[in-house]
Amino acid sequence: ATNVSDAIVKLGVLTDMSGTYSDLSGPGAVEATKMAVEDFIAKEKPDFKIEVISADHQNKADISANKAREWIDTAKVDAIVDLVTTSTALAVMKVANEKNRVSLVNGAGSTPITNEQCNDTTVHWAYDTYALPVGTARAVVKQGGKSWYFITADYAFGHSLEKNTSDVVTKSGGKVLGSVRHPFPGSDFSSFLLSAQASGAQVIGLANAGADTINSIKQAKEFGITPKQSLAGLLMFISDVHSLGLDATQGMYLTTGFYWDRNDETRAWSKRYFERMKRMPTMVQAGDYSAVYHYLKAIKAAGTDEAKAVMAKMREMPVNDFFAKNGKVRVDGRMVHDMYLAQVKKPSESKYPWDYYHIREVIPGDEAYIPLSESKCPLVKK
Amino acid sequence: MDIFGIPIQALMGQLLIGLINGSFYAILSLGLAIIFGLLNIINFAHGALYMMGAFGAWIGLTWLGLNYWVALVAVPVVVGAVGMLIERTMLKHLYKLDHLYGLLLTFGLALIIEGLFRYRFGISGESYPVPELLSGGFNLGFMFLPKYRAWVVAVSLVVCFGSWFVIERTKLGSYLRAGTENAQLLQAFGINVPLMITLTYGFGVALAAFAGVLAAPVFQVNPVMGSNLIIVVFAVVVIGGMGSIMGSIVTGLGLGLVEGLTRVFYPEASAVVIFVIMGIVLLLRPAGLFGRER
Amino acid sequence: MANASAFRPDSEMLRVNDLHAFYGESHILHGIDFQVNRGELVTLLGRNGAGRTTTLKAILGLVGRRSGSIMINGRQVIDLPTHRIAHLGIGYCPEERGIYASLSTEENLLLPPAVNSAGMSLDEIYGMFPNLEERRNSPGSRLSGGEQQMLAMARILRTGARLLLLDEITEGLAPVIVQALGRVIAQLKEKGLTIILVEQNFRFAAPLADRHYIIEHGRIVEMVRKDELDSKMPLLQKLLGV
Amino acid sequence: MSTDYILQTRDLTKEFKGFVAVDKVNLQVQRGTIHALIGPNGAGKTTVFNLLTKFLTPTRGTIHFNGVDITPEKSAQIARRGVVRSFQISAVFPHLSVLENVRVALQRKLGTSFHFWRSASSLDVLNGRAMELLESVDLQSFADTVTVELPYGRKRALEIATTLALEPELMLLDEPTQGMGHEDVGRVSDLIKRVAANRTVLMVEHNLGVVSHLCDTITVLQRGAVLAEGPYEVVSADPRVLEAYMGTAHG
Amino acid sequence: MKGKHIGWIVLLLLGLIAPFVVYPVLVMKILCFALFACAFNLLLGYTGLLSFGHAAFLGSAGYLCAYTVQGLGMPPELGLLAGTAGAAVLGFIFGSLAIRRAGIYFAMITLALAQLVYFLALQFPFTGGEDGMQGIPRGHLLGFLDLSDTMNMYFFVLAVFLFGFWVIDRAIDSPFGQVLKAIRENEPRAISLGYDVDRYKLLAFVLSAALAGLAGATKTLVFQLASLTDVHWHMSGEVVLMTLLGGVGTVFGPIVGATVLVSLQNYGAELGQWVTVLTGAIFVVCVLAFRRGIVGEVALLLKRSGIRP
Ligand SMILES: Nc1ncnc2c1ncn2[C@@H]1O[C@H](COP(=O)(O)OP(=O)(O)OP(=O)(O)O)[C@@H](O)[C@H]1O
Ligand SMILES: Nc1ncnc2c1ncn2[C@@H]1O[C@H](COP(=O)(O)OP(=O)(O)OP(=O)(O)O)[C@@H](O)[C@H]1O
Ligand SMILES: [Mg+2]
Ligand SMILES: [Mg+2]
Repeated sequence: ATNVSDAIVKLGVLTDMSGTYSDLSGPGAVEATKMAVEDFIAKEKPDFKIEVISADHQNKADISANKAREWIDTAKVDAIVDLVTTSTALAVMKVANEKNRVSLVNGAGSTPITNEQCNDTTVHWAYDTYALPVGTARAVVKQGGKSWYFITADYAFGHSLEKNTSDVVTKSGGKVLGSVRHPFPGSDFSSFLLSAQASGAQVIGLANAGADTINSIKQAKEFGITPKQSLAGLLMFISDVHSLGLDATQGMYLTTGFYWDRNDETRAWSKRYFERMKRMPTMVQAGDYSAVYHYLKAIKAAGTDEAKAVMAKMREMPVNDFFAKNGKVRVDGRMVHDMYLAQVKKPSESKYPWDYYHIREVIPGDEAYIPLSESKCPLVKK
Repeated sequence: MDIFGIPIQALMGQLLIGLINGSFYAILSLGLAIIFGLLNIINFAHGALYMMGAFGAWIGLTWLGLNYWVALVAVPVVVGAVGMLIERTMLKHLYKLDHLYGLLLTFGLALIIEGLFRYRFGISGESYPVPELLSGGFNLGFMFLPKYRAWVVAVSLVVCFGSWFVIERTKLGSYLRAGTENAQLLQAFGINVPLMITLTYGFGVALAAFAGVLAAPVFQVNPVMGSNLIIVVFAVVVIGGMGSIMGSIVTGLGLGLVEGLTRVFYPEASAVVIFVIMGIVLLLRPAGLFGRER
Repeated sequence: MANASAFRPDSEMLRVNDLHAFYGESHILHGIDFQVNRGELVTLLGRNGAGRTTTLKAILGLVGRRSGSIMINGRQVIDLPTHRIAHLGIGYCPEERGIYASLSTEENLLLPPAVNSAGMSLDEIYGMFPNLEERRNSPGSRLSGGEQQMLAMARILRTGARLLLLDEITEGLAPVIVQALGRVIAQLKEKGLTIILVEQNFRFAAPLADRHYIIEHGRIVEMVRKDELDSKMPLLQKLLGV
Repeated sequence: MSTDYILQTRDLTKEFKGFVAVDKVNLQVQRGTIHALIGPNGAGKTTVFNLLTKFLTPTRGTIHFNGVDITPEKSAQIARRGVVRSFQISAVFPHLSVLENVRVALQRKLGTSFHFWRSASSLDVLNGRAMELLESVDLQSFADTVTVELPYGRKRALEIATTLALEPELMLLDEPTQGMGHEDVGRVSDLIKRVAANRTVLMVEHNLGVVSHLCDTITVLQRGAVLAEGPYEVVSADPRVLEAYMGTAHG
Repeated sequence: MKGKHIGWIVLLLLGLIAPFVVYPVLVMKILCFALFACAFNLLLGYTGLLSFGHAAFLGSAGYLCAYTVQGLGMPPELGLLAGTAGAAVLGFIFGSLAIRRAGIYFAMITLALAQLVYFLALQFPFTGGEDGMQGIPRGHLLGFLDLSDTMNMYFFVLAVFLFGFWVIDRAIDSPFGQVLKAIRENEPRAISLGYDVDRYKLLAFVLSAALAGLAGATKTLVFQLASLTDVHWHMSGEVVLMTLLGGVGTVFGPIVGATVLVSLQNYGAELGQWVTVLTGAIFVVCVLAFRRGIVGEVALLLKRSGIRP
């Protein structure tokens, strides 16, 4: 029999259940985790029990650090899942590492998670703030969007989105004309949009997220900025497109780690998810499923739930499921997999609910993520 | 021509946008000022009621097929009625107490309302289309002014100054102001103060809902749209002078402009500039720009 | 102007029976009984804290809780809300004056709605209180203590109320003004108004009043008619320290 | 030697937005006397008090106390010099006990008022003096009562005891008998008489009985300016005073 | 007085037993917030000043402590000291500017200043923006006591809390406290007795800020992180709520309030999205039914039933 502590593997989904990010992860993340567990039990018939608990960290680092500690100390949680928003993810990763537990980060996107702040018990799954903008920028410049202007959330993630994108734009032969930083959260973006308009840039890069991105897009249309200038959402999820509608978003480019309607496999899984949540999954929610499933497989293979051993197995086994083909977990914790450049359909092109994207390009995993050679992660031996 | 490196045309555009935002501030802070003025309650639920207004419009359109123009009238009435219910059942018991209790209660209400909407509609919210009659815009040369925004400015100015006229220039207004100070005595003079208070709260809330309907086509309609705004609107009310009707209107518009300018010159600070101004104003004029010193 | 037909000296304007009043948990009035006839001027006398102000407030429903019976013009009002009682023709001049700081003097003056058309005009009022005319546009809070007192009195004369409840109106007023007020009260009585006067200043009240009620610890302990004043002086002295 | 004046004002003036509430008042208060300030309502009496204690800033003019120009000083400073006022509306600390009310006034002299690390029982040394003061106003039996519960007249008495605790050289009393029943008026005016024995009192009062009984000098203000000054007999005979203030029927 | 002694004993016992019954890190969090709320109550309950910017002290002390310990490699006791001192200085600045105003205006000036602090916390390079400062070492107290051990840390936090609480308790019941009470009751009268009320208020403000800072610095050590949450105006609002919930102007009220609110957040976290609704409902019920706060109502109940608390 496997050497799993108490013969139970306990997963704690720590996410934003009600705040800004609750649509892109939140209750959907919990559901996806449960699906992964159910599927795993049905298919692999493990000899250990698996339990899922969840909590709302309210996007506060102290609450999530406290919850993670408590879960590990008293509820015997083996892995913490999702972790949306970077500050909470970083806080939990540290705690989990100290106590030798695994963090499966999906919601948060900052690159430091697998870079400066990486550790040997953290896996970062669906996307990061390098992969998304880089994919989009490269493609957009290639399509002729040479001059860029950024509307950036005045926060670390905004800054890093802007910087990562600018680098790619210049490297691909484009030009950055300027940027404007707005306080977070904002609600009226028309001033910033006017500045962007005045710059005459072909492309306005939205280095912000959630409601800020949504309002920027909505107001860009109102002020007649789109479609004359085009927008590039650097951190956009299908939930954002859904709530804005195709009328406002049509033609936008964005990069995603997962699209439900990409192939039969993704469709099959997503339809099951849809039945439970009445929404299609975001890449975060799909990533939660994939990460959890892979984690459980690694436990089975390792015969233990001890974090280091499981991590070793996770790195060793390739990820092959509806989410990723031949994905692999690198030494810095990044799960490298293909990303997809999507363009939002025109309303007339959309045939059925949630039919939102054309997948224009597949970005190979090796190009999508920061190469290990540039990594600042101490675990990477050079 | 440039001013500090900014083309004057762009500056004009930014000022105009500032004015547009100012109209939202004005109409929201007007409601808050009226409520504070008469009920002595700092209505923390104002943001949530504003959000209810916006959702009201969306629900009207999507579920009931009521268009924007109907919503503009019907939603404030409905939300105002909800406000009156809140006043009758809860706020009524707090008038003799410190402001703090009203604040706490309305804060609790805001949490409940927001939580319920969040549960039902999710966080990303919904999009409300600009009404057909007002879609498109005017090309002013220096900028493209969406018709809808122009309408927002016009209608809020009318509503704000209309309310001001009623409150400051009519007998009703002197009842309202007297009621603020000593409601008991006013009642002893034969005025039905409880009814007046209920109606006033209803009116203040209706203003919030009205702003919500106005905002629906501009901003994403989501459950937290109000709570992000409320603290700024408080600042506006305080700068104008708590309870001062004119103060809240003028300050609302003025701060919209100031914020617009900050967005040009130091955009990062545009959220904090209002608080800087609030601090300075209060240090120099403790009762606010238009407030009466005691 | 006196309305001759309405002036029936013994018809009852106000009757209070077994009136109890409470502020929160403290029981202040313990069964007050008295009655006032139309056109009569009655004073409520008593020491500080005896419950005179409370009696006036209880009539208008301005106390926390009350029980008993209050008949105005033969109508039971104990269950009516304050503003309805006021519309029965009552003018109230509170002890703390109740001048509205955010309203100007004139706005204060015009504030109470008229209950009938028999009230005094603004000119008459300014004639009576020239100070007020001079300060007509200044905010109520800026008036001196005495000016506020005049304003509080003037304010209810405008409404045409027929039953006046006056609480310590001579408080803090210069002797000349007190005398002027004495004349005003006499005039009002002349016109047939019914007046309940709460006073500390016995010398002011004595020549004006038809009857005096003496309150002690929330109860009426004595009633003295004008013609008994001399004979009952020792008693008054004992009860009030006059 | 000229008379010993404890307080002198020169051309003291206060304007409120063009309205002159106090108009070039030259007030001279002689040490050891009880001096009354009377005048019709709105004459500016309270305003003068507010100016003397710097609750308002004079528009023009100077204030000298014991020969020192105190015009630029702040309220609390003036109080520490020994000019202490009472208010037209009763000023006590309602939720402190009667004893504590007096002790608050006494404790400043201990110099420990900023000592937040010291126990309040260190103030018990003041209880003796506080009781003495309460006795002097007949309040000793109320020492432990919470002040709100006191009847009005007693509150005024307490206020005087508190004021006395500061051992003021000059006491300013604004209508000390206002709103009192007859008994209380008598008690308070006796009290004032007693405490004035070795200090100076400047008071505003409408109760002419009290004024005539207590005061050595009377200044009559009208429309912010001094109308008449002198002992009661002189002032009360002045036809201008009779017309402006006392009225005719007064005896 | 007797009631208070019993209160102290109960508090001490609870403090000693709690970590063996409840998850100790949670108790530490409660203690930090309880100290924060008590410090706030010193101002609101005993001086009558409503500050709406107290998060600035909690948060900035957290950052200072984090920087001292992590950036400068100093021991934890110096971290606490730096945080507390920093908060006191900040309190002095806030106080000097705001004290002259009263009521809602005072609250709003403190809010305005706190927003500035928030802005700075976001913009300063060393604070790590919205990611905050993470992985702060707890270090060894006085060089020998290893604070990374949960129980060691717990008793250290308990000691800090008791110290802070003692200071507040003493300040309330001191010559200084008497003057504060007098000022709250009748300010003009206090002035006319010769007190420079502004200076007393300022001292109270600084004291409150310093202790709020102590709470914030301790919290940073407990969680090993400093983040924007603690400087956000929501936090300023939360402390008002804790105090009101427990009972304004009662010695133990803020502790109870903090316990309820923190537990609610913690255990409520598992309720997912219903936490906010539940929290809202609790406030509404509290205001409508238990206006004196939990401790205030209990005290009243005891008084009514004749037991002298
Ligand atoms: N709002 C209140 N709450 C509690 N008790 C009150 C209140 N108002 C008055 N009291 C108490 O009720 C009693 C009667 O007060 P009332 O004002 O009727 O007295 P009064 O006879 O008018 O005397 P005064 O000369 O002081 O005006 C007093 O003991 C007073 O302390
Ligand atoms: N802050 C102010 N602003 C404007 N006018 C004021 C102010 N304070 C007082 N006044 C005016 O100054 C005049 C003098 O007022 P003050 O209060 O000194 O009168 P007083 O002599 O004390 O009268 P009373 O005997 O009625 O108390 C009044 O006409 C009053 O309206
Ligand atoms: Mg009375
Ligand atoms: Mg006066």
